[in-house]
Amino acid sequence: MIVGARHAVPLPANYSIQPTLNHTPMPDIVDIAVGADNFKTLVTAVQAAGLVETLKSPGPFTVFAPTDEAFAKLPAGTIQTLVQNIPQLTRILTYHVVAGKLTQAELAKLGVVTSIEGSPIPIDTTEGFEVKNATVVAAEYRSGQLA
Amino acid sequence: MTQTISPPSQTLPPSTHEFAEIIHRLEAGGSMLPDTPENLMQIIGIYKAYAVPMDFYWRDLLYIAERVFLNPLPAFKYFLPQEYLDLPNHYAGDGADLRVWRGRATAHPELLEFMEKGEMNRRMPKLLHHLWHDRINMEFAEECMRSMLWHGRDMGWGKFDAYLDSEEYKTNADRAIRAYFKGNPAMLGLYALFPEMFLEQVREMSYYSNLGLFWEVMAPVFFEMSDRYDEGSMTTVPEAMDFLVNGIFAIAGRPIYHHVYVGDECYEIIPKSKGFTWLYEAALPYVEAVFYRTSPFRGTKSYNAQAKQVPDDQKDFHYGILYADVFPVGTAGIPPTLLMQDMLHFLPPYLVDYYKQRCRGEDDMLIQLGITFQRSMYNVTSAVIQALRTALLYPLDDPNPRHLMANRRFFEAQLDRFKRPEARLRDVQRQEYR
Amino acid sequence: MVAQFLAQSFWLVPIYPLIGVSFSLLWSPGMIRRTGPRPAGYVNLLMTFFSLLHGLIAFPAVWQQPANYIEIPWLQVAGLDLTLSLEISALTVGATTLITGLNFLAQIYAIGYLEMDWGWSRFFSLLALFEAGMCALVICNSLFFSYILLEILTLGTYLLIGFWLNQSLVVTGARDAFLTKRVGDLFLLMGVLALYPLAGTWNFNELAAWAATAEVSPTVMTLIGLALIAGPMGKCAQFPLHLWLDEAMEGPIPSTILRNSVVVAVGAWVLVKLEPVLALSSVLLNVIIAVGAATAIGGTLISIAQIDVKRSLSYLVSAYMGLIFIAVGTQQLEAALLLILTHAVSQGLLIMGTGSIILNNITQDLTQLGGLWGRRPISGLSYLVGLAGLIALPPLGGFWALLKLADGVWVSHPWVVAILLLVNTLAAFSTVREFGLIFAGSPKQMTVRSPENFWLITLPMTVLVGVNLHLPLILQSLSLLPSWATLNKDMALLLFWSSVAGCSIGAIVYVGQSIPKPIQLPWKKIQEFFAYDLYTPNLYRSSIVFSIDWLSRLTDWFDRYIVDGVVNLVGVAFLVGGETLKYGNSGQGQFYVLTIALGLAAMTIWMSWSFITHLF
Amino acid sequence: MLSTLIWFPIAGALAIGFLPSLPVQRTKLLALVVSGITLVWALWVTAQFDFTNPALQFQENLPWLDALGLDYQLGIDGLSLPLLVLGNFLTWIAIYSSSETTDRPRLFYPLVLFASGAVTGAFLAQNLLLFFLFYEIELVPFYLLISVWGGEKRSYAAIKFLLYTALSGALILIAFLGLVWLTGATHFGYDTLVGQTLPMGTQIILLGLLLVGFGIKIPLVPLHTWLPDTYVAASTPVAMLLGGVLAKLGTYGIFRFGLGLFPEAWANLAPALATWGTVSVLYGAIVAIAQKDIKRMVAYSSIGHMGYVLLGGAAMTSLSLVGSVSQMVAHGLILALLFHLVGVVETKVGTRELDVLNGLMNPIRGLPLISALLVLGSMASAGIPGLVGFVAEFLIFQGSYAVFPLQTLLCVVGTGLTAVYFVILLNRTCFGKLDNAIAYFPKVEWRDRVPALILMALIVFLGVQPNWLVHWSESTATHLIAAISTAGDPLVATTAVPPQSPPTISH
Repeated sequence: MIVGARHAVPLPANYSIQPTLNHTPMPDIVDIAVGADNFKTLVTAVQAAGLVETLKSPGPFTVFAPTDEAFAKLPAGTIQTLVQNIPQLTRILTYHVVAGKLTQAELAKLGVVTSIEGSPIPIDTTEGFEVKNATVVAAEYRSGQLA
Repeated sequence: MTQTISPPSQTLPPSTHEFAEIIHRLEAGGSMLPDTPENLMQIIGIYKAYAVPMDFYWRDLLYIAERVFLNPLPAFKYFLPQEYLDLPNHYAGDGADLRVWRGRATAHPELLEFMEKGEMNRRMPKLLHHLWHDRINMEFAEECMRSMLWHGRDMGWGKFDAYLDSEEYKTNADRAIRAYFKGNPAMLGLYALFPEMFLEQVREMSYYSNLGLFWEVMAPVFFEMSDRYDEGSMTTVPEAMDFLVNGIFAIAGRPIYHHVYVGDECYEIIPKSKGFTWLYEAALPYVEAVFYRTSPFRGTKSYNAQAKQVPDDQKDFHYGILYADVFPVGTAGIPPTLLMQDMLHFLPPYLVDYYKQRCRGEDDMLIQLGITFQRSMYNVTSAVIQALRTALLYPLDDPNPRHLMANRRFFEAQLDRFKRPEARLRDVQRQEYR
Repeated sequence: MVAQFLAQSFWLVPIYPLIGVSFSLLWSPGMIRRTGPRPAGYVNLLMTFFSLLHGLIAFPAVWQQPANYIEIPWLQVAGLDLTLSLEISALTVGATTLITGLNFLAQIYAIGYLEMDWGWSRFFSLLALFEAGMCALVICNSLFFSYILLEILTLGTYLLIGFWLNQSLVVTGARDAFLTKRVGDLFLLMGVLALYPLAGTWNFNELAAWAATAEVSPTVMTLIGLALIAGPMGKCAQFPLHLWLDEAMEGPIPSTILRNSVVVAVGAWVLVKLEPVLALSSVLLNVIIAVGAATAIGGTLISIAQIDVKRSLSYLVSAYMGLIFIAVGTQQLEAALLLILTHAVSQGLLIMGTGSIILNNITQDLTQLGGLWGRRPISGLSYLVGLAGLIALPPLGGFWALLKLADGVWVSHPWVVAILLLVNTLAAFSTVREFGLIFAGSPKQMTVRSPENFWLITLPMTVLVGVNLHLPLILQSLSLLPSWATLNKDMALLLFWSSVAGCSIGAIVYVGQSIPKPIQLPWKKIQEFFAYDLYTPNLYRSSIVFSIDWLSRLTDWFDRYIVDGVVNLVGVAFLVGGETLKYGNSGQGQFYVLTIALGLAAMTIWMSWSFITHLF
Repeated sequence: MLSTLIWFPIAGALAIGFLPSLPVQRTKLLALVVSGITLVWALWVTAQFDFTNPALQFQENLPWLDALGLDYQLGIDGLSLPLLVLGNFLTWIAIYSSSETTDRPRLFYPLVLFASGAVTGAFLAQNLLLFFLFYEIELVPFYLLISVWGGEKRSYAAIKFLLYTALSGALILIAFLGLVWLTGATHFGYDTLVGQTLPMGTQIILLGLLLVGFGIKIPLVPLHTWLPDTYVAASTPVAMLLGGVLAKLGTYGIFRFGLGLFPEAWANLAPALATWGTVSVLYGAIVAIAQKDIKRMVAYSSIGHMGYVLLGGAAMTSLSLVGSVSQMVAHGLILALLFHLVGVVETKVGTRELDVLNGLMNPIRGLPLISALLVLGSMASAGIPGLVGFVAEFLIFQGSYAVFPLQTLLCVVGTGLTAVYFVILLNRTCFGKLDNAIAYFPKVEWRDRVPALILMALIVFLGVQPNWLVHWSESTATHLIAAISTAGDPLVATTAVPPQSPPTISH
């Protein structure tokens, strides 16, 4: 599951104060993302980090996926710098991934989930649907076989 | 001078914070420093004057961390070899990873000229320039490094400091130490006796590397700002701040590592694969340790344990440039004098003219530029605060009032740190503070 | 040949540092601005090196030679002949070498320690001033000129403690040091004035000769002697003039190295020189012993109660100076000189070791330090060697000095030996306590990261470690150690066991971790009594400071309202209307002047009239 | 030769006053030249002076009013020469240090020159009445200098000054007239009156009149209350002249006419005089401690320091007398330096309040050189060796101890108290942290520094090499004492310290 989000900042996860990401839960992730129009940057990043295999492995996963629009808001060079620090890129990307298939309702009930990177991700649904401080903008994309 | 800025959105009532005006300015996308042409001219000029010695600092810090390493008598550690002067900056020049500055990647020409001729404007052997104290005060850079090292554990940023205590780190360091002292039974014997002493030295070296990698980024950022100001494409203080915010984001992910070279062999004490990043492992600790905390200048506070002038907890240390009193600069016991002196050599002409017409002109330029530096660092801190806000909270133009309120809480919490009487935030609001 | 020449030109030794000072002036505010002040430090270091070299080369030429005197006339007026007499002997040359050597190391240390400081020119000039003053004092053979030099050093103390002048406690510390020492100096001046009519000379060697045969009323001699010892008491921070040394700890560590090792000892040096005169009154000798004993015991006890690294050591300085007072009081001059030497080198090392810790752990609070042994072994070992050299722990220097003293007084003043043993035990305990609090235990917040400092700090430290370790050999080669046959073995054992006792109790309490810290004695009052320096600051504030303040205010009030008031009243009554004087009306004032001027003019014309007519 | 010293500055004063108006700087320059030439002339006189000859030299004698016994008699000896040179030197320094923006320069500078000429006249006069004339005339310019160019409360201060010194003059005149009348002399010439043989009671009364008269001028406690007000109200150059030169007229008079004309009465009164001096020393120092205004503090320090001079005179040994003359010079230099520095601090910082001043040692925003000189100047005043104050005080102490041990030791205590208030002054003004709110003082110009540097150089030089200070008066002092002691007064010691004579405190 992939959740599209409005803005993206490639900041790591291990801080009390933390970067934002935006997301959309969804199933077979890589394929769906490749298929969708607005995750091109994400896909490039995942490929650069060598995470394709991980995400293709038996899941299920929920991914809070930043949209291209979100990436585009980042200052020029951000991605370029990140691609030069693969371990960090990996950490950031895996921060956006939660094990298990979680729907919006389930997420709302949980309040906080743990990313496969290891850090907690707070979920807030008091107004709209916010994962960390990012607003979820897109519907859920589900993968047929994993959903 | 400062026009009252109303909150950007009518949805929020005005702040009741002591620094409400500044908070409203931040909410409108401004800086803690008022947006005046005079402020802009001053801070850009000082960024440039700061960047030149910084170009030396980062090179030398890396040189010490990578090459000088554990030399017990490093008498010549400030004598940069050509190799490090030519070391291409990763963020300038044609081969840059990300070209922040359009200038060259090797050492800045003004720096090279200064190293060659000095203030005395005479070509002399390096050693004489050094002995005549006609040189960059590298001691200042080391002091910043020590401040990061000493506050490291307590600050809670990142995992860098914790990594220094891991077994993995110790193993890496051990390999490097043994390689470095190969064929030196005396030092190896000492190492066998007091391994912890050597390890602690290596930890310090890791911080050398950390700060060097941090400043490697900042120098081109400042150079670029100066160039843009000169060509007229940077016209307000918020623009200058935004440039810094963007820079912070762009470079945030740059790896922080520590490599040591013994001969041609490279020993990775902190490998890049640990994934330590510039923003969290270098920039934020640097801001906290140097801008906010450091330690009280020995010339201004008593260290007498019974006098209790030095706080018991490291978190209560507030002696950084945002709090420091610049007026005693030039007196005994005031470490920032070293930096001020370094910047004095590289002031752009417009700033020299500006100072000449004020206060005691050339006579007290050291203090005048120190206060300008303080202003400029309030702008940098504003950039950090805005960057954190972007990262952790919501856009300034977010339509949701709850989000805006969260932003305000954040700004208020940040500005609470400047409620201390010694904070200079109030002063930098006034142009007459110089 | 060269040695001979250098011995004859030994008066140059105090001149070198003064040359350094004059160079340093180039870096005064407003002079050299575009480049930094560090050359001032290098120049002074070089000059000290010359002094040191001069002394080292000249030493063989004076060794086992009779003292050589150089007379330099200074002022001859109305029957008073003030000639500066210098004594060049093995003792004085050796003492200057100690001073220049320690200053040399302290300056290297300072280059490291003060690398972030901008006040180099002032700092190194003042160190040089001290070096010059102390060297001059050591070779000076005249009480009068010794007084002059002590006064100049008092001024130097004021300026050196006031080095970090932005800091409020520095400022009060400098003030108190200056005034305390000045009080001592002025009493000394009274003694100097009073001694001359009796002895007819101020030269130490002549004074000694005079004292050998003099017949003076013991009462007079006691009074004069009391005045004479007040100067050394101030310099040596003896009770009750000890407070300034505590406050002087506000100054930077490199100056503390010099101060705690040799500067305080100049008082003791003058005392040793004066001993023949002082010995004319047995009461006086007992006073000296009493002052020394009180300071030695009180100082060590206060030291144990301090939580500040530097202050704990500074009270030990007072205590050891107290031992030297005891030595002079019991006329054990050789022991006194030996004690000055061993104390200087070991105390210097203790300060260097702790200074190195303070520099990068920021805090000076013993309760905030701990767990540094593994990471700071160089500082730790330096401290241990300094500790061993200070107390009576064979085979290092302190042992031999204390042994000599104990041996010497055993017959005449057996109870002094008891004091010695007590002080030695307490000093051992205090130093081990400080060691334990700094180096043992587990790291605290401020000691989490603590790398050993760089070479400019560790190098002088290790050199001084070497000096301390070799001191017995040096003493041996100068035949200053007793042979095995003449060794008082019982006394040696007593001293040894007292050190062991102090060290082991200290180690059990402070190095071992079984007793929780901080230690609270059941008698809190007593603990605080020592922790706050016997409440001496309060005592001073409520007595001397209070009374002078009160007296000056009262006199000022008296001056304003009584003296001036009466005068104004008289003026009102006799001369002018009260309004004039009170509010001052310039119109009326000018009227008076005009009157005077006209009157004078008229008088002049009248008087000159006949003269003028006479002319024509 | 000597007349030039009096009349050249007065002529210069007239010239400046009546010449067409010039800009202030030019007027100042002109005054500097006039005073400079006078100073050079005085130095030339010094060069010609025979230091081994105790008698009056370069005497000038013009008959004037025989009927009154007033002749124009001038002469100079080891007592007046140092004061003469000091006076001319300080006049030059005072003019140099005057503000470039002085109001009414065509009146100010002539008055200073006129005052200088008159004071010189008083130092040179060898006729009692002539002395009195100069002594009175000098009042007029000083009065005007205080009342026109002074600070706040200047008219009050000027009138107080005027009344006090007029009274002083009156008492002196009475004493002089009484002396001539009682001895039956017909002439006021100093040489004719020396060696009078009046009854002791009469002598003591006359001497008493002189002591009170000159005591006002010096001033001695309790005749001093005009001084703090006057010194504080006077502008810096005038204060330098008042303290540096005019006060010396009092001590000079007391020695020349008190000790010189009434040696026996003086010897009888000596213990009281020594005690009086001691009281002045302690009183001045103690009151100074309580002051909150640095100029007032320096003014009180002056009272204290003049007490030493009286002690030295009372002891009547040649050493103490040499010490007293040296102290007059030393004190003149030190006080002028201190007033100058305080003046610079006041103009730059805008206050003299101890509670406001702080941290002037700040090397960039403060007044570092001025502060450094203030430290040295204060220390010189507190009698730290190596500076001129110590030499003078030590000679007085050494010369007086054998005669008045108790008073001498109390005076030593006085130097301790001096250190107390000067340390208070230094700690509050120079040390500490500069207050950021006020730390925008104007630059210190070389014009402000040069006078202080010259004075400091002299203070250090004479402190290190005091031979240049003490030998001026040595032979005159020795001769004076010898002349008295041959009169057979047992109280008087001839040598500095008789090594074997039992000191008074034994047994």
